[in-house]
Amino acid sequence: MTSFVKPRIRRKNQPVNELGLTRADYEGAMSTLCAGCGHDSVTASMARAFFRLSIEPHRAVKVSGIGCSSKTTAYFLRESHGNNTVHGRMPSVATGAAAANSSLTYIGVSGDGDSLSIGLGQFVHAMRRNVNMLYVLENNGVYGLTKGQFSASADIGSLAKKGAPNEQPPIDPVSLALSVGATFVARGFSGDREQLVPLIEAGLKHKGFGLIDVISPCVSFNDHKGSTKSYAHTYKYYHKSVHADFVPPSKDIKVKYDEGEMMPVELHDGGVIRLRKLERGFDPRDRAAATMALAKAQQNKEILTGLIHIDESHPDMHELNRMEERPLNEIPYAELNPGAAKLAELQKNFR
Amino acid sequence: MTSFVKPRIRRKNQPVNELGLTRADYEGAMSTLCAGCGHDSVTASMARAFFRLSIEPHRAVKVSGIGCSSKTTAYFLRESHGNNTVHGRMPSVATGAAAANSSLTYIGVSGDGDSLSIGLGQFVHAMRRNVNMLYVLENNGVYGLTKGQFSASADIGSLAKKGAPNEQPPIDPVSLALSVGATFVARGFSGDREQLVPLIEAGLKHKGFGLIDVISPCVSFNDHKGSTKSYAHTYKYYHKSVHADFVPPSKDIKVKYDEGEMMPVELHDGGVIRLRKLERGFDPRDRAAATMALAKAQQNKEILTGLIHIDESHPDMHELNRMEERPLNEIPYAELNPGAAKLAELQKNFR
Amino acid sequence: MSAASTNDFVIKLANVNGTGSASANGLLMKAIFRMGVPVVGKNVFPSNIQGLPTWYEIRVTGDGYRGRSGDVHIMVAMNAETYEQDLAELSPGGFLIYDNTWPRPHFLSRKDVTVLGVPLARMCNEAFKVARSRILMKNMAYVGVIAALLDLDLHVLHGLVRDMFASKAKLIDLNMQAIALGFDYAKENFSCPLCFRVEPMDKTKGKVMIDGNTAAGLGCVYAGATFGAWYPITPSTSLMDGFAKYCAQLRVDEDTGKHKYCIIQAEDELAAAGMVIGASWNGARAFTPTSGPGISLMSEFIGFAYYAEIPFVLFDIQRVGPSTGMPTRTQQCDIQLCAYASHGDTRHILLFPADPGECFEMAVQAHDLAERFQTPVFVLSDIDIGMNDWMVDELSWDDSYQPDRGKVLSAEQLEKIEKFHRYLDVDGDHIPYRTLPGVHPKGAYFTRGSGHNKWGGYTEDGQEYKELVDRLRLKWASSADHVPAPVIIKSEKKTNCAILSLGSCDGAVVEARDRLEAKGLPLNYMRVRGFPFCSEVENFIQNHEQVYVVEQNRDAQLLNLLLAETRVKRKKLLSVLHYSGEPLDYRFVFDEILKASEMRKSA
Amino acid sequence: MSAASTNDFVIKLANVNGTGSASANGLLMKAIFRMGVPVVGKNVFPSNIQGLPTWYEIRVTGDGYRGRSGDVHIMVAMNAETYEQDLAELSPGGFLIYDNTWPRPHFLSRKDVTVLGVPLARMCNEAFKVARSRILMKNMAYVGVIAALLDLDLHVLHGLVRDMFASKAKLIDLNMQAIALGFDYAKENFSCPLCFRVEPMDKTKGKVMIDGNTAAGLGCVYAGATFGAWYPITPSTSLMDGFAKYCAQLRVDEDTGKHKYCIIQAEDELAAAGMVIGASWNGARAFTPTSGPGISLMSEFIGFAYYAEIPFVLFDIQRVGPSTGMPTRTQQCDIQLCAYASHGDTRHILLFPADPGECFEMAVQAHDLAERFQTPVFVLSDIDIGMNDWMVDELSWDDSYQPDRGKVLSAEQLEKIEKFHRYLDVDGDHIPYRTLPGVHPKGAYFTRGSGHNKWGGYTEDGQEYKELVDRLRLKWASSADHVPAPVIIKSEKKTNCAILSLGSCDGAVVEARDRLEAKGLPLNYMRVRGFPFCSEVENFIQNHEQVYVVEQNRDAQLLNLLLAETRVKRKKLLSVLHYSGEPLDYRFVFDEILKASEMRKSA
Ligand SMILES: Cc1ncc(C[n+]2csc(CCOP(=O)(O)OP(=O)(O)O)c2C)c(N)n1
Ligand SMILES: Cc1ncc(C[n+]2csc(CCOP(=O)(O)OP(=O)(O)O)c2C)c(N)n1
Ligand code: SF4
Ligand code: SF4
Ligand SMILES: [Mg+2]
Ligand SMILES: [Mg+2]
Repeated sequence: MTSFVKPRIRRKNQPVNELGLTRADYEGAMSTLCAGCGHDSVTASMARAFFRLSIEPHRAVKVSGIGCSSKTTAYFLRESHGNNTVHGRMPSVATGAAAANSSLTYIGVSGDGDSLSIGLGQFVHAMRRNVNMLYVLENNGVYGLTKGQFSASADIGSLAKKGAPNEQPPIDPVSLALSVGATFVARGFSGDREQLVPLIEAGLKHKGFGLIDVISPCVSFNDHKGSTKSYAHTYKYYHKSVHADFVPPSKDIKVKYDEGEMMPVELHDGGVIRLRKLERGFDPRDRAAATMALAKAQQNKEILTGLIHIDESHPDMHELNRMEERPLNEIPYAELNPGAAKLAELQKNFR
Repeated sequence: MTSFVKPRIRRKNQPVNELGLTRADYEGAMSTLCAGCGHDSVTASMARAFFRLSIEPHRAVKVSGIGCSSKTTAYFLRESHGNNTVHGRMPSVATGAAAANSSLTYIGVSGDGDSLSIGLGQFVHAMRRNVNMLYVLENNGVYGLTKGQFSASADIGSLAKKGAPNEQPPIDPVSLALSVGATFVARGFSGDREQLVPLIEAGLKHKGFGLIDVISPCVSFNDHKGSTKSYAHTYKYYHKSVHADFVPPSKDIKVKYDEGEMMPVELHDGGVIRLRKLERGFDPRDRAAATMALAKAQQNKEILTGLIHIDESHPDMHELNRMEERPLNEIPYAELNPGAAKLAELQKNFR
Repeated sequence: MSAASTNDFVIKLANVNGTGSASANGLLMKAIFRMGVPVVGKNVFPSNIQGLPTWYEIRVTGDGYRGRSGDVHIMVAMNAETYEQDLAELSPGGFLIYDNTWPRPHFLSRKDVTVLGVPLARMCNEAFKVARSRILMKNMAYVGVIAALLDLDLHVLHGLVRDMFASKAKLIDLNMQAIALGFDYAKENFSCPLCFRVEPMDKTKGKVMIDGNTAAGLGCVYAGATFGAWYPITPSTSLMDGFAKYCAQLRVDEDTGKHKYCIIQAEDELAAAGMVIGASWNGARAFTPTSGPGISLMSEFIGFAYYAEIPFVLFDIQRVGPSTGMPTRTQQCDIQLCAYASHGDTRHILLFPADPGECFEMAVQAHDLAERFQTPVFVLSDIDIGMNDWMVDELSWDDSYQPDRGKVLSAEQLEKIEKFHRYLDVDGDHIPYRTLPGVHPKGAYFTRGSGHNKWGGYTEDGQEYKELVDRLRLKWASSADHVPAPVIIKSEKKTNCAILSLGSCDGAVVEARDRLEAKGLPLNYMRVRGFPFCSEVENFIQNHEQVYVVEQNRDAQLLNLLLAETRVKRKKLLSVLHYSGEPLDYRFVFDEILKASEMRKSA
Repeated sequence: MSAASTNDFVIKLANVNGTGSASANGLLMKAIFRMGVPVVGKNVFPSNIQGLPTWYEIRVTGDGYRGRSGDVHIMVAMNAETYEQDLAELSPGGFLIYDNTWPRPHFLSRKDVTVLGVPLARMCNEAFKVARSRILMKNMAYVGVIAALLDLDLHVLHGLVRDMFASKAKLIDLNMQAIALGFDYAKENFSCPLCFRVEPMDKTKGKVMIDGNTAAGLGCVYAGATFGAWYPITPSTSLMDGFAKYCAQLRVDEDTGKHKYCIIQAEDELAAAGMVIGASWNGARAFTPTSGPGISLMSEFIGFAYYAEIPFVLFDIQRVGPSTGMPTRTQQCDIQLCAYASHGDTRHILLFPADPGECFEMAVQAHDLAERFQTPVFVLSDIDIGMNDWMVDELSWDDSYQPDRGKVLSAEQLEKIEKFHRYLDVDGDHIPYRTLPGVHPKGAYFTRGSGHNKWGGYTEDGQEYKELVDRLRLKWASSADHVPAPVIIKSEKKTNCAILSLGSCDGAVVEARDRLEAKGLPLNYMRVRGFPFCSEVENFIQNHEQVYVVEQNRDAQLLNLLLAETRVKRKKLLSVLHYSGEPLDYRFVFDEILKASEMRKSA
């Protein structure tokens, strides 16, 4: 059968964004995920963030790998281009796409299987290159689409649906990202949209690679008792550490902050991320401090969430490659073709 | 032409080990690396460690990927089996080999290109599985065999031979290993055999995955001024942090230590690693502390060396998989074959 | 077309996945099987977990044919999303059963079928309290309806329910109750049985219902495999699940809890390949199950194992390509890829099982061949074989079987020889001796994927290189006489036409052939079971004027292999290609061959 | 065999790698080229960095033949490790030059060659102070010796030295001095010139010496490629080096220093493939150079690009397989792999350049074809073409060229149409329209490697699936008339025999053919340049009785493709296979065909 298209209903008095678009304009095809799947909530948060940032849908590009999570790029932003690539290799396709046209907004959606097993190498190297994109890792500790095998993010002691415990140490995308120098590292929870939407907004606006590890429970295979990626477990150990608000460039942000309480981070386009510390004494702008805070939380078995690290100083892939502003795909051939005369000249060296 | 075989000369009064073998018995074919290459020194250290541990050469297995570093498995332990696999995928071959026969000693040799780019995923997952092997990463910041491209361990600002600087953050195998829960993490330097040999001994004796990141300069493509993986640079920023001595089980080790100064770590076979702190105030047995020490050293641009982390409590792959002691390849077929009667019984469910 | 019939008709059940219908449908099929009547079952499911259309087709086939027929006589339409398509598919004279809790008058649009409405949801909502039960029990309720309509043996059904829930006794009553609900409703409201009905027979004795992946997993246990590594991918996952289940049952020491096997879920297919190669190289029987994308990813390692001569058993449970394709639909589309996988000059051994019985046997043969020839061996199954329950002869085992571990030198043998050379053709059979690490100092050698000579040394010398790869080619060619021989069925009538096919095409081909013969078109039939092709394959083609090559892919991959690897004339071969992803039905084969033969006659 | 000869002989230089010999040898070759005499150069180097044997062969070929001859008339033996082998290879009547600082009396073992000892090390140690110079200058000194022996023009040599060290003036004198050392020694001690000598000609006007990888990199610049991603692998690295060099030279804004291109060194070949696909999908012309192992690793992505219809240009600089094989030796061993790369039914477009000139042209054509047909396109070069300097016609460029970007809809076009459907065959040419992200809201669509229908929607419907892959097959077939046409050379004599070959075989084949004709065996010749084969290929074979298929692999991969993809009869085709890893020489082809034709006659 063909894909399901959600009926487009316009209600009166519905909120519109700066472009005059409604929330419905940021929706996509009907989800084919299981009822209650965390990924659907994340999809809704992503749509919301794009709506709030007033990004023209067709100026956004959605890329994904393979998995239930990766399917969700079809379920929001109907009017943007999607590229549902192969398993674990989305980062490379995103890298190439971003290289070709820096003027669009790139969002990658992946799962813990897609990113931490088959895709680990590409995931790390996209961070290392600081590709200008937001990477949303919908982390459920399990392979949903292939029916319930443990993924590499399953915690030691977490029980499988059939009862077997995982005994291998988990790969934590956040620790990993910090260890390889990622410039925007956050963690959220599908069940906490209030925290998640501003994180997505901030990540989209960050110039460079933004990672949000979103705990997103799989109701079919990993939401039972004993699972450490279930709704119940996440609510229990959930620790909001730093709250991030995104303030667009147009808004007046000349507010005073008490140092240590509110930490404004200015973005390249003039927007600001307002970080509000909730409890723990670390500064997300300092990578070593973030690494240590995370190490401590791990020892306490807490799930540290919020914007854990941000660094606006490191150049993104385009800057590193000294690329001009104009997208590669818009440079006319006349500018690229050295011409016949030049060819003759070049060949003097070949005699 | 065929491979070069080093002539075997026996001198009188040369030292022998517990097996009555001489150092020459632990050598291999003649190296075809460049004169002065760091890797040749590492080869010598490995041969020395096997000699000192009195491991029968044919009871050792050497595995490697592709690169100048990976070639070196041919240059020591002539009488052991070597498997020079494909680029970046040695860890998986090692994992399978180790699974099939737990009674041999496994050593993997790789390069920074082999391990941190094409092989990153396998490298991390072998650590995660805690495969019982020693993994020696000969790190020169460059692709030697393909003639001088930067590898992922090249530091920001490091200059290529042709003069172009690297601007991407390096992947540090040691940080990475700590972030994914490796149980034995060390760093050495090809130019410091005194430190390296005991580290190799300890790594070989550790039950689980042992990583030694060895800085091993490439004289042909990355030993010039401006390179941060040159001999000169390494000597300058080299920081010995923890010295490790390996004491075999037979030796009497009932010595008293001042806590904090000398830290004995008992190994599964009864041997002991004696850690001697040289300066910095951290305990390598504590992963979070090691992570923090490393983060600080990075900020100070120091190259922290020695045994940076060890954890003897985590089960290795065999234990995790509850495998019996006997190697899989020695279980007689009679024990594996359920027989015709059983087959008939099993099929009752299929009616 | 659909006249009344006993033991010869098709029921199709249209459901939504994730609602528990698959086990109810399986139960229904097994009930018929236990009544002694042969059945063919096909489960067509979507590539998601919950909420999309899924179909289960049960062919009741008193004649014992093993393929699909292409008809649908009774449609159980439980999915509103696909009502229209399901109705359209029904053969004239057929019956449509649906849940008329919400009546659907447009079902009346077809006058040539009978619509039977049953208020399944209403009945279940009334009878059961828990929401989840209400959904699950609807399935059992329609099983009850069908039982009444087809005159199924209720005792058999009850027995099956008891077996199914042996460990959860509470559920037995619940399920029985649901079956009764449907059964009673049908008895009261319809005239039972229908013109389509099941009558007990005696044709399933000595048979079992098993899927190919489970059988292959079990085959690996019997082969003595101790190591398996894989990365989950539909439709191969259940092969490793099967192996794991039987290992847990048969290979765990009762006292110590220790395992005599090791299974690793790898981080991807490349790693799975590497692990199996590592374990094999080190002397354990090892294998990996995967599907097309996995083969693509393993390509580099396949070439390594070929060149370094390391045994490497792969199961490719084929699905619709290219790329991710339709992961839950069937095809035979990796034949050419597997035959020559990897860069450089490489060629491999392939086995083509046609049903779960052969999956079991060939799993064992694959390990023997891989070790004998020290090379990759592919077992090319597919979704149809791998994931559907097939009725096959009870699997049997010869207790005198001993694995062929190939030419591996023991410590004693090594002790005796002067010097061991890994790649020397000592016996003139193109197969060198190998040794295992740790066995003896003399056995040590260096394995590499780079140039090496027959002594086992590194080489960049062209002649030394050639000598080695020439031997590899001869070694491969010599395996033709060791792969399973083709199965030939000769017509009793004289004919110069034939069918050549492989794997899961078999059921449909056998039936089409019978019916073509009945129509006056006798055909001989050869089913190839291994590659490289033995001389019999070539001879068979040479002995016919026209050979229809039936296979399930777009590009005639088997036919291309025949052209490249035998000396047969192209014009003898005529392709019959089915590649929509549904399991092949005999009607397709019948129609295509008839058409072609008529064209031929008129030409 | 080796009679005196002017402008027709072979010099071979045996060195140790890492000693700077390659540039000295290149200089020598270029000197002859600048004297107007055609040359063929082959560099055979080991897979390491320093200390292993390496050979450089220079054929002086006044006749302008472009392949190797198989002879060696002058051997410069600078590597003690290979003395024996080098001596053995020398043709009777030849000369052996060696460093007699340490005399080697056993060179006298061959009476049919002349040994010329030159105390190169001693002279250089006396003349130069720095250790490194002493090593490097030995090379220049033997260049001087040869210059004297062959009567080379010293002015030309000096000019070359000046060009070479234009930026390091200090080195000019040093090198001149070394050349003089050797030159003077030879003049004094030997009777110069030898019977083998170079005499100026006028045959290199309008020609250049260039390697195929540089030419292909330059071709990508002219094609308007703006994105390249690769993972370093011998022998493809220099292609990207070439592209990078010309981009740095031609595509950096002088004022801002900003780049109009992007090159990424990927973490592996899978990532390189993904990046190129991503960039192409997003409308940049993009490519990746690699070699066999890379193709294996890219297989999954190749199928994705095929099925999702994304342009994807790959250069496969072939090397000896299987596996790591001999990474610095040449073969044509990935033909079959590339033709059908990836699982499922897939088939691709291949281009076969025969020399650096065609590498340049086909780099441009590959981009045009990839965008026109929205599919992967492989340029199959090899080490011989890619890494050796070839004498070819000066590359030329037609300034009126405009890239064929294929059927991409602009914002204006999108504005006008009602609804865009990505995979609809609107024009009946089997090629759908595509759109680029960000251009227009109406252009948005969802790209996927899973089942999709012509509307661009997800599908698991067999008929919708078939419709799409049937179109893909037709699209591919229709490209046969757009790939470069075969080159046919007809004999002036009547003949029903022919040679069919491809790529780097060309030079040797052309020469062998001339010589066979001279021997009374006239042959027609077709060189295929693209796949799928156009009808001309099939017709050519049909019009001959016997066709020798010359290729550089063990398994007759081109021949197999011809069997599978055309209707030609197998028995017409006879393989001539060369796969030792050395570049093909005409003598091999000549001997094989002669032998075969004699067998045929006697049969
Ligand atoms: C090359 C390849 N191997 C295996 C698969 C099968 N496969 C599909 S999705 C998936 C795992 C998905 O897990 P995750 O990324 O965590 O996504 P989730 O479904 O949990 O959201 C696997 C193994 C595939 N599609 N391709
Ligand atoms: C699949 C594949 N891609 C690329 C190569 C080419 N290659 C050989 S070695 C190497 C890099 C080696 O670098 P490293 O591991 O750092 O070793 P080093 O030579 O520096 O010791 C590469 C890219 C290959 N052999 N195989
Ligand atoms: S299987 Fe799990 S991850 Fe997949 S859709 Fe269902 S709940 Fe979500
Ligand atoms: S190139 Fe570098 S790494 Fe390779 S052998 Fe030479 S010095 Fe060592
Ligand atoms: Mg998951
Ligand atoms: Mg390196």
